Amino acid sequence: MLPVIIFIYFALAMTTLSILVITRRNPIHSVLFMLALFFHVAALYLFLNAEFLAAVQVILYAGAILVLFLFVITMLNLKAEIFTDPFIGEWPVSLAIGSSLLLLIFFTLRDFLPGPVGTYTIEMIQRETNTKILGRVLYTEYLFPFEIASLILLIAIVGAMVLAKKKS
Amino acid sequence: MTPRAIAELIQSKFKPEVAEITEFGDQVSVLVNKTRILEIMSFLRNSSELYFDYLTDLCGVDYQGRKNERFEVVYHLRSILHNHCIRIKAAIPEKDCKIDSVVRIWAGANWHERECFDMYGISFTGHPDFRRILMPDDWEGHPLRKDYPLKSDLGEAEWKGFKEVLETVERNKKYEVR
Amino acid sequence: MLKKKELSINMGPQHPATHGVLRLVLELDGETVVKCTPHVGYLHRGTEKLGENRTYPMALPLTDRLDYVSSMSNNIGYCVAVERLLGIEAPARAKYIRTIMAELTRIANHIVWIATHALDIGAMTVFLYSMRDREWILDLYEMVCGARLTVTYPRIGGVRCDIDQEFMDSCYKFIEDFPKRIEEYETLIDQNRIWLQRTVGVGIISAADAINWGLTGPTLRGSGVAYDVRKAAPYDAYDQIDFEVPVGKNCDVYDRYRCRMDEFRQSISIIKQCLDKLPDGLVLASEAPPYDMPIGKPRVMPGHPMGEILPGELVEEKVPFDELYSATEVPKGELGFYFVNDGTARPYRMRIRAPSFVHASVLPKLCEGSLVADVIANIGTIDIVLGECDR
Amino acid sequence: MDISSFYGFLGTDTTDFILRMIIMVAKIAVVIVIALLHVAYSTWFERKIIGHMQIRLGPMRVGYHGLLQPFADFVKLFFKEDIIPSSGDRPVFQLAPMIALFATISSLAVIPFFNDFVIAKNMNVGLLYLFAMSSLSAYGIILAGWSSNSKYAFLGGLRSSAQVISYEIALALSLVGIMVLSGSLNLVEIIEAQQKHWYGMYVVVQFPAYILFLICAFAETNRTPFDLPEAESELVAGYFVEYSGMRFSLFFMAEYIAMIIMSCIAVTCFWGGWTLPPVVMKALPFLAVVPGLVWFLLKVYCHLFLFYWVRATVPRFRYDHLMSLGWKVLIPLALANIVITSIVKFLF
Repeated sequence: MLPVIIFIYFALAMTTLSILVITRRNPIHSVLFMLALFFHVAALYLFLNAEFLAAVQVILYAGAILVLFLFVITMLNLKAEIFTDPFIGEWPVSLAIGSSLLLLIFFTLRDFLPGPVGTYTIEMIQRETNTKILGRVLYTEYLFPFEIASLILLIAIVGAMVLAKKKS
Repeated sequence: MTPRAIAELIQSKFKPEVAEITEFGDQVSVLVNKTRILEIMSFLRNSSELYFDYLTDLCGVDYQGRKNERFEVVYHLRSILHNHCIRIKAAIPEKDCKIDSVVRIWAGANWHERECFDMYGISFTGHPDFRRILMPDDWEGHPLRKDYPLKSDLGEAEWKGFKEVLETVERNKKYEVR
Repeated sequence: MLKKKELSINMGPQHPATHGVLRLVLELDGETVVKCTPHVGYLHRGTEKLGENRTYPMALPLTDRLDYVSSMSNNIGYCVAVERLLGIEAPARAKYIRTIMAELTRIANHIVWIATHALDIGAMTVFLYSMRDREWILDLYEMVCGARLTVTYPRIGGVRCDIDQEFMDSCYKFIEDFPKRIEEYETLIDQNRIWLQRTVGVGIISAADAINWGLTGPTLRGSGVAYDVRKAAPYDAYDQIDFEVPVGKNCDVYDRYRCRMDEFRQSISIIKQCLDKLPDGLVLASEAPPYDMPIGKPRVMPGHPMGEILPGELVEEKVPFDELYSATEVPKGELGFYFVNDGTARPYRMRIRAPSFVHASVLPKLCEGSLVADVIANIGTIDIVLGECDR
Repeated sequence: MDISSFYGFLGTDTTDFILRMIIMVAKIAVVIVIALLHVAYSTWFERKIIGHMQIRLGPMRVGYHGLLQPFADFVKLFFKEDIIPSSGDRPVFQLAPMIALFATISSLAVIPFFNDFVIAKNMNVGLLYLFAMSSLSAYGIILAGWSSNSKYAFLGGLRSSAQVISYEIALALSLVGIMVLSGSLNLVEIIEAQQKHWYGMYVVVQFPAYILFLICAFAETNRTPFDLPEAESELVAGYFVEYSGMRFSLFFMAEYIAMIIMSCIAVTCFWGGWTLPPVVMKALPFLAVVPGLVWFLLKVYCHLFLFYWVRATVPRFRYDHLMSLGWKVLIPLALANIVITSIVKFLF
């Protein structure tokens, strides 16, 4: 029973936090709610026995990416943004589209089937530790997608440097 | 070169401009007309035999009581290369209280001229950043003039800035924690 | 759309690194200083105006308050100027004592400078080491005149009282010990890579620019110009003393630092020579003006009413005013006094050419285009005291 | 904490769960209280050490040789007025020091203080958890800088965020060599792995990584020579310039706990934690009677001493030098260390 209660708490909290992130006028407050959201996501990873992912979630998303967000936002002059209306004029339309999408997801959810149990069962992960398994999977089975992903990141880094250097 | 020789050189070069040459000890001052001061100064700065590359000091003096030329702007020049110096003085009447700025020749004159204006009210035309320097921006009068009162003429009354401060204190009394 | 706007920062008048009440308005683009506007005058006490309303001996204590870090040098500068103006020759012994005092003050001043400069750059220990050594010099002051900060020890025409054997012994011991202390400072910062990174190539001002801006003292000599008033126009006993003027090469903060460190050693050698050569005799000239110097009548041409001008009355003639500009090399640079004398015991005009004032004016040139951290290094390197800057 | 076991017993035995929870809370309370006492005395230790290095005495008035000074400071800070800038962002301003303290204090959960004493014992990603928490402490600083509505605090916050992000990478990379050698991210297992070698300390084989780690640790904790966010001669006090009283002391505590945490990581990963090298134990067997906590604290305090020593010795870096050191020197060196360590491990 307790796990279900905890899961319900996390699910509700994450939904609320997401809504708070997009409705705050002050971007700094949005970032703070986003930070809380990331922690809840990390906790959900722990439920899935993926403590490595949980830690990486906090290090990368909370510790690096969100800090960079904050870094940029603090440099903006927020005086005007704070007083503008948080909703754009067409918000009823957006609401309609959003809720219809939500309905669609809700109906498809009925056909949800748990996948077949693969090689990496919970028992095996506990025995071998999460990190080791993840490393093995990434560098053997999914080596090619992994390398592609790193190449894409490299391109992004080079692009950022080109853009930054252009001025001078 | 001796100061005397420098003074004579200036006199020969700018004959009508030089009003007077005085000497005290081993120092010589040359009193010049203010109209061509920039020309004289650039000559002193640029001619190879004088080469006054160094403006030691620039200040004003108030000779209150003189009929025409109440103020003098005094330039102390030195040549680091030749190790000689000279004092140039430009007389300035009270009615036309301005002179050309020498900041373009010696960058160091910048603050000295501002101070001279602050203390004596002498304007320097062509100065890049002409403001008061030592006194507050809203100060009235020029303190080093001889007719500037040594004591407040307000008597027992307070200076208006001080009064404003007192009023602010009075207003903020209600926030005090008792 | 987003607009780029410089961040303007008010550095001072209350700020730990502005050495008093200097206020710099910095416009920052990130960490880079785009514009730097110094504001001075927060410590303006009207010393020149005060001097014009006091007799020459009475105005002497005012000079203590100019550069309160090296008050003895200001006193000496003032006394030398008034002696030249009034035609008084100080006795040889007094001249030597004044030279010793001036050099002790130079050391004391440079100690304060290295202390604050290093503290600003972040080396805290140098600060406490050097303050320990400054204490010794202040004790020496106390030994000769009883005061430590605002000494008023020199007098027009000499010094107030003679030095005794105890002072001599203590002084000898000081100049013997002090070189080791300089090495102590140098071990902490001289070859430290962070110190070098913070100072080498920072705050560069070329020799021509430095002269053009009117810089003096070690700030000018760091740019490689060997101009020193002690050599160019000797006063006191400097013409009988053998010393060198250290100059820099790269015109940066580090070279000015090296210059001042070398001046420590030169000052020690000067003090040693003076102590060795110290002649006997009086320490105050017989014609020295007394404290209650009579004010006297203004020297005027016959029939000239300059002395007692009535309101609204104007005169045509020129009064024979004496004018004199006298410069001395104080630790911070050239301290000049320009006197206009009308024959009374009060200066008609007393102008103080303060090195700090000139040096503060060069800050925008040094700082613009550099980083915020370099502003701190630059304020330290020009060695200003706001008491002197604002007068 | 091992979540799966947590997950497993919840449904079965509630009393056991409650009992374990109570023990856990007690452990946490003990660790936090002792850690805060260490913080209090590490401030005293710092002031004494720096004082004696700078030929002065340090605190002398409160208690014998100022031993009660930390408590006097605490009382003073506790009763000081809590000033909040009127135009600042009030909730964020109040939250920021708590984030800073929470982030550092929660790192204590995975530090093995002595044999078998860890709050979260089976945490398999102990090191990653530490990195996560130390990167979180940047939030406290940036938010404090921003919410104070002061330009000095703001600049301090900006500098700090850039610094923490840059040095975080080098810090993590410098420990990858340790992970490769020990084959684990669990701090207890890292210590046990060190015991398998005769030298018993990875600092012997990972000396360059140790130096890199120390440099990054100084930068992460904003200590001299990397104390740019709070450079008092430039930014007055940096990000906490507007803070007073208790909120200020929260930042202060966070900084000192961060120093202790960094020392603990260094001791655990490079100096064998609470253990002594087997070769020493073999030569001097009587040392076994000394409890492991003593060795651990001794090693930690040596590192703290190093923090203080450096603070008394060197000047401060400039911002651009700091960045170029981090990105152009430390990160490539750390990467090279990983490559060399992996090759050596693969070959032997």
